[in-house]
Amino acid sequence: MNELFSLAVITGILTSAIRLATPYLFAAVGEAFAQSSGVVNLGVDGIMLVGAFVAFYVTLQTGNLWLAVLAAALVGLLMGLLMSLISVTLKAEQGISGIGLYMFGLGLSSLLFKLLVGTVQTIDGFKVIKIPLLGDIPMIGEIFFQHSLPVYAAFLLVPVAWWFLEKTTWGLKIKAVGQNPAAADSLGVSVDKVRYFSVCLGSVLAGLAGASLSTALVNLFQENLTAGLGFIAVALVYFGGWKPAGILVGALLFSTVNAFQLWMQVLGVNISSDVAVMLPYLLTIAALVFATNRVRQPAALNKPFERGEN
Amino acid sequence: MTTPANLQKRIQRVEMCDIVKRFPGVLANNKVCIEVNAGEVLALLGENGAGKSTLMRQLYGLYRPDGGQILIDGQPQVFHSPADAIAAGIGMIHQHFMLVPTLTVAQNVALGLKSSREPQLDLERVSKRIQELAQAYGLKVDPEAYVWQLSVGEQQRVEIIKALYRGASIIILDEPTAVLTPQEVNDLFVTLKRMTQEGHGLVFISHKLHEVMAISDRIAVLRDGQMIGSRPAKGVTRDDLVKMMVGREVKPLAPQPLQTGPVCLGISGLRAMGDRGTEALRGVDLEIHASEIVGVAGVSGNGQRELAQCLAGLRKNTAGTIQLNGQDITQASLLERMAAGQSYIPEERMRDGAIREFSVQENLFLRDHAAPQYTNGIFLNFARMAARTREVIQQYSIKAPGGDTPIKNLSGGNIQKLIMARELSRQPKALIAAQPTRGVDIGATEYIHQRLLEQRANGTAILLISEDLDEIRTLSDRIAVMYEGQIIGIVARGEATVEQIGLMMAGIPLQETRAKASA
Amino acid sequence: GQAATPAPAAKVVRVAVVMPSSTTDMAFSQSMYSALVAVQKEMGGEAAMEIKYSENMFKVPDAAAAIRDYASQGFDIVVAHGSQYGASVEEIAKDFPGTTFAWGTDVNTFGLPNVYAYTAAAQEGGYVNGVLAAKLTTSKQIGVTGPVEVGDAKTYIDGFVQGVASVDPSITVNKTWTGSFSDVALMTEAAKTHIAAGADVLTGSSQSVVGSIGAAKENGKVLWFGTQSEQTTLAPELVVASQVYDWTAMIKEIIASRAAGTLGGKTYTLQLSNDGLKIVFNAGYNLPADVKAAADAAIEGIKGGKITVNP
Amino acid sequence: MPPESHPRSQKSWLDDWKDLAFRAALPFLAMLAALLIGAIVLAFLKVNPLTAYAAIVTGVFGSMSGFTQSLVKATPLLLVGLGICIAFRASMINIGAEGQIILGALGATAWSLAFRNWPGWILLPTTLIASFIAGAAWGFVPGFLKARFRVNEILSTVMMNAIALQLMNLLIRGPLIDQAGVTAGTYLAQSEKLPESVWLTRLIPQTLLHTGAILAVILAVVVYIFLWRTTIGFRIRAVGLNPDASRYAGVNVPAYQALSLTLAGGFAGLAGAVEVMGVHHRLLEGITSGYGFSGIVAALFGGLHPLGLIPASWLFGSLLVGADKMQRAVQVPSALIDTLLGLVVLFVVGSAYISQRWAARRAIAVSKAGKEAEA
Ligand SMILES: Nc1ncnc2c1ncn2[C@@H]1O[C@H](COP(=O)(O)OP(=O)(O)OP(=O)(O)O)[C@@H](O)[C@H]1O
Ligand SMILES: Nc1ncnc2c1ncn2[C@@H]1O[C@H](COP(=O)(O)OP(=O)(O)OP(=O)(O)O)[C@@H](O)[C@H]1O
Ligand SMILES: [Mg+2]
Ligand SMILES: [Mg+2]
Repeated sequence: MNELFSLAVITGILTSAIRLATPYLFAAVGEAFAQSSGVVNLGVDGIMLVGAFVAFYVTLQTGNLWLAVLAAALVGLLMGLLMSLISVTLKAEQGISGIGLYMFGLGLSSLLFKLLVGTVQTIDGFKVIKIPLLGDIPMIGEIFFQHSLPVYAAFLLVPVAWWFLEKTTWGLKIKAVGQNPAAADSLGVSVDKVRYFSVCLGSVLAGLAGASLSTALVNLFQENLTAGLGFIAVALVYFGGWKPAGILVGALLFSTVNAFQLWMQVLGVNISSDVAVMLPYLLTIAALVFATNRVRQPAALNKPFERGEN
Repeated sequence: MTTPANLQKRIQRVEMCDIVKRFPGVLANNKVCIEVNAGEVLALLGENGAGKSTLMRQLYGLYRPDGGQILIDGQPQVFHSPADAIAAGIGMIHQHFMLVPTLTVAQNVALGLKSSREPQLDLERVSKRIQELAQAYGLKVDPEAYVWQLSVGEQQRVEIIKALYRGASIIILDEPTAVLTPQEVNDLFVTLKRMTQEGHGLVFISHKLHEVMAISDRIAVLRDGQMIGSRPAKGVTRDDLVKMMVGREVKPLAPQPLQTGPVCLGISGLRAMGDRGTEALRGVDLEIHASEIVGVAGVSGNGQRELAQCLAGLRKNTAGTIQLNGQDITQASLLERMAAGQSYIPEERMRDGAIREFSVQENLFLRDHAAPQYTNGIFLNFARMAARTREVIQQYSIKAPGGDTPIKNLSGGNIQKLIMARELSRQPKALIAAQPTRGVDIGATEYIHQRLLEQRANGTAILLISEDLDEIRTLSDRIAVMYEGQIIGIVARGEATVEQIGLMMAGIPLQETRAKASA
Repeated sequence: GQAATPAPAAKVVRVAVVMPSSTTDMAFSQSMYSALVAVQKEMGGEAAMEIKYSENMFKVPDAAAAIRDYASQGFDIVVAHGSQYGASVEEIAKDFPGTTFAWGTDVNTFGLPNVYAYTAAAQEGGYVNGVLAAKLTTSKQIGVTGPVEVGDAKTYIDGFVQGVASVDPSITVNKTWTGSFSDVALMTEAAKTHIAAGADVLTGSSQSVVGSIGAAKENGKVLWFGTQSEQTTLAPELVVASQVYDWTAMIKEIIASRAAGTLGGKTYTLQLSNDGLKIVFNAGYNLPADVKAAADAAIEGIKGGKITVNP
Repeated sequence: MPPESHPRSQKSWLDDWKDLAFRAALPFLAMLAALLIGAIVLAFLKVNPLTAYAAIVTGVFGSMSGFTQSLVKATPLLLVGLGICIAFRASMINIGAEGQIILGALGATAWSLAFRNWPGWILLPTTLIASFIAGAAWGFVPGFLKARFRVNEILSTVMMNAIALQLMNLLIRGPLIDQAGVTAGTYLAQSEKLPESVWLTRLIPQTLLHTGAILAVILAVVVYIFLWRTTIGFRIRAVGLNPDASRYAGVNVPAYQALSLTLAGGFAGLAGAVEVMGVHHRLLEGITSGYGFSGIVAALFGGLHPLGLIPASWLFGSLLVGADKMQRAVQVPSALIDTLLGLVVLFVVGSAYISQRWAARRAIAVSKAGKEAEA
């Protein structure tokens, strides 16, 4: 048990946590955009799967990782357009269209994998880049500055997303549309356009989340590669109170506990593996219970907008 | 954010010709024609559901007309969305404010506008410009404040600034005074006057005829979607307007004095916190007798809302007691208070008073659905409920196709009648009525007033909270004026002038005013 | 058992298989599907043997429907390739006494004359892999990753641990279970954790271990031992050996006995001794001769009964 | 109100009928549209789409086994859907049915094995109750967290699913493991068989159709009565539509939100119970079969109405069975099925708005016609 608190192990846990948090960050920050504009997209997991496959496949065929990332973003965009069409233009119940999108993505990614690839293969994904100087700092360097590009990108995304939501005209529109679409509409802001944009932006990030899995974290594709990760990402948006910084905290908490339980198992701490695997979920719930300031969700979340209603 | 309002081309004249607008089952506008000129105020009158808001929403691009034309300075226009109308120089202050409460005033104003530092917001610049406009038109606001922190009057000023900021030269105000106190109405009128002087043309919608006569240059009246007529405001009397609107005469009420009974509702030392974390009630003492209407006047935000909520059991008080017929109900739950004979007509009827998607019948039994005479065990007795609903619809002349109609298809006045019916049919010992006629047309207002007086005659103690000083003065046996969470004074009917009450609302006790007058 | 090649029959043998994961999972389902295809090829292609499959049947009622459906379509042999299908097979087999059912992995034929049960003594290959692993580790730390400790995942690991202990009891074998059959990312991270903790040899079972292999590959120096299917292609430099389930002999025998009139009632166990289990060494990996010899000795020992491995 | 406000009086029965026919047909049209896309994919896979789709129809209606199978699948969908429906009426989104099914299945298994010697007439009903309570407990937790701490239920139910799964892994390999598997050295992750006295009677020999289907239909009617005819149901619906007005009407809003999730959990728990008691006769891995998610979809197909759910869950069950059948008939990868189902869900939810718009436009047209006739 003491071993668990040695410096090496702590370094190990935190390094793992940073890595594990990557897809959650992409997906959850993306979902935060969609939700800030009032659209719950439960199809994140499906989009991630298609993104993961496409990135994997393009890498397999061309070896060009940048092309792979671009392709993943593109299919994310396409699926975002589909989601927007159904839940913004056609004003469908968002929870259900999201689940439809999830099923579609799960099926499509597996189908394409079956048809185009067949068996599991590994690819050469993004390599670890040690940041000069910073990467050499003992402990800190290993934890923060020896990762692959998508990992850095995910963490960079947090301040960028914050800036976008809080400091730009577009961010203002997104938040207004999520809080009071009628007000935004009455000022000539196109609610549908803003929602399309936010959902699509979120979906592009979901596609990238998938790509980060298949080209940086596991370097392969397999049916249902995400294993429900996208749903956790949606939950993290609630955890983070629709704020990128809150999401960062949530994602890190979740992944740190996950890394911690893996180390506990590896070090042979006497605890049932099932209980260990439960830990991150239990802790996320507990953290929410004890979080003092609970943020209100965007007032128009999950409410399709139609002019003239109320 | 760079174009100042006065740089934009001024509209001289807006015409709406033969406008037709249909909704499922409703012909909301039937060949309606109006015109507004720069520098004048056109008042639009009509009962609830006459089609006023619908007409204006078409001018603002929110609806597309099914027929007819909109002309600006003689040029035909097609507005696909508010963006088009805004670009053409039209602004609108909506009946229900269109503000984002979680954003600041400056953010609300900047919303949808190009920034000078695109894509970054430039809120300092917006704030500066807001301040300039505020100065020019006499609209006091703090650009950095969050909208949720603002009083209703301040929110309205933000709405006006939003329109001015966008260079609107024709501005529509849909029932702007419904939620304002007399003082705020005065301030608003000063601003409106200044706007017409600056060359703005205004469309003003209101149910309060004296306001209409005070501010407007021309008056147009709509009834059942049709234009009844339009005439200059000069020389028009209240009775003329009422007849045009309602098609019959509606006389102001003159309640007879009544012998009041023993104290029914006793409030003493009541303190409570408000939503913004400050103390909203700071020791309220008030006694209301049976067969008495006590009106509570005050500038909104001085604790009236919190007082009503405390009495209803929706807000916890921090100190003090509430008694109902000698029984302490301070800690009682809402249901217990109801059982003890208390009724409550909430201020926000669509938010707190009724459920849009529920039917007339379901709304009628929202509070009493579990009463023994309408249930068998846990099962609802629909036959009894339906019978009772028919009775009530008849008795209170609620205009509804039937008891199973969802109330979202009813007009505001009829919804208010329904809530009245629900609360009064319980034969309450004490009734708290908050803003019972806000936004309700003249006919329905008269009706509601009659009912309140009837209830008073039946021995109910009524606490009437209203921002309509005329209503308070007409109905109340005594008037309690609230200022900063306390009752600053209580005057009997006829004991004080409007001016004196107005001063009390501003925090100057009656004695001081009188002392000054006699000095 | 000895598999006799079935006499070329005029009639096409119709075989259907229902399996819980995909035919390309590099593990359990693929091992059966490849075996069927191999037998088909040997028998002369589609003209001699028809194969139909239902994959990803992790929902048992769907699998039951599929099994019943194939039986009612007149398939001669229906393979229910998942231990969770047992109850379904027991029920359906009674309704189709003329159809042969094979199900595994289990040992129970329910006393029915038309049911074969089959299982793999995964602990045997586990033992051999364990011996190899113990000889090759220099850090004396070995990591095991898997989804859930059940079925042949458990028996394989149990055998593996015994194999390691037989060489050097001081070597530690650490196990992590991720709780999910599909969470590859967590599996990868589990493997990385083992590596960070000092392990230089890894093994594990089920379809999600491809994640662990990926982690080994990324590290570049950590060795891998596979089970169920041959996993060499996933990391040609690092996979030392794989225990491969080879069901071909069993299938051939079932077809032959059916032709001879025996519809079932027997239990098969894949073992090293009956060539159902094979240790496939990666030709691309430069295995020291003494280590290979130790492994061969273990194989012979198990085959000959000199070494007993407890499941 | 203008005189036009009673459109019904001007509508002929024919208009009504056309209206109804169109609105009822639209989901099917949407489904056909989705299948059309599927046909293109099938053609791409060199499979004749007609053969494939014929297999769906014959798969369900062509044989007793297919038909009963669709009912077997509809049963848990209906039960889960009922819970979703109750929660949704209180405006609670229950993503946690997967976990609640697991708990129900665990409850039924543990209870019936623990008291296996009890006579069937008492063991069977108590087993059902135990499963209801176990599922309800799993729904209560997020309900309580919502009521007491305002923890968003989407978040907590997702987390509770993961926890339930691990809990089952723990129990099914520990206290509940089938000892026969341990003895044989197979260590299968499944429980012992439940005592026969709690097996739900099979309604048709050689099929899996069991009395759970009847129970589910009865419960649908019960839930309908509960939601629309009782005071508690009234309050649940009121809370869902307008919490502020409900609070004002004296309803303890958080308590009813918690109650709705608790009941939702209970019904999902029953779904778990009928699966172990009616279909598998034991607890095994993958017991939920994804019904926790597809139940949400079925609930939506049924208009989130308990009675609408009866045909909707059957329809969805048939679709699942037919799709499986198609997979077997034309040997396409099973992933195609998920893809198609996803498309069907997307198209059908999307079509609801079109039908709404259409109805509104017809109402205007009808009232206009009436007006002109009057003039
Ligand atoms: N979005 C809508 N959908 C359907 N019908 C509508 C809609 N908006 C208004 N109506 C109908 O049009 C009629 C006119 O409504 P409108 O809001 O214009 O009345 P108004 O004159 O503004 O009433 P008030 O004085 O109460 O504000 C109403 O009777 C109503 O039935
Ligand atoms: N979506 C809608 N469908 C049907 N009728 C509507 C709709 N929206 C508004 N209305 C009707 O339009 C009329 C005016 O609506 P509005 O919101 O202006 O209420 P109101 O009567 O003015 O009450 P208040 O001024 O207190 O809000 C009402 O009769 C209302 O029922
Ligand atoms: Mg209006
Ligand atoms: Mg109004």
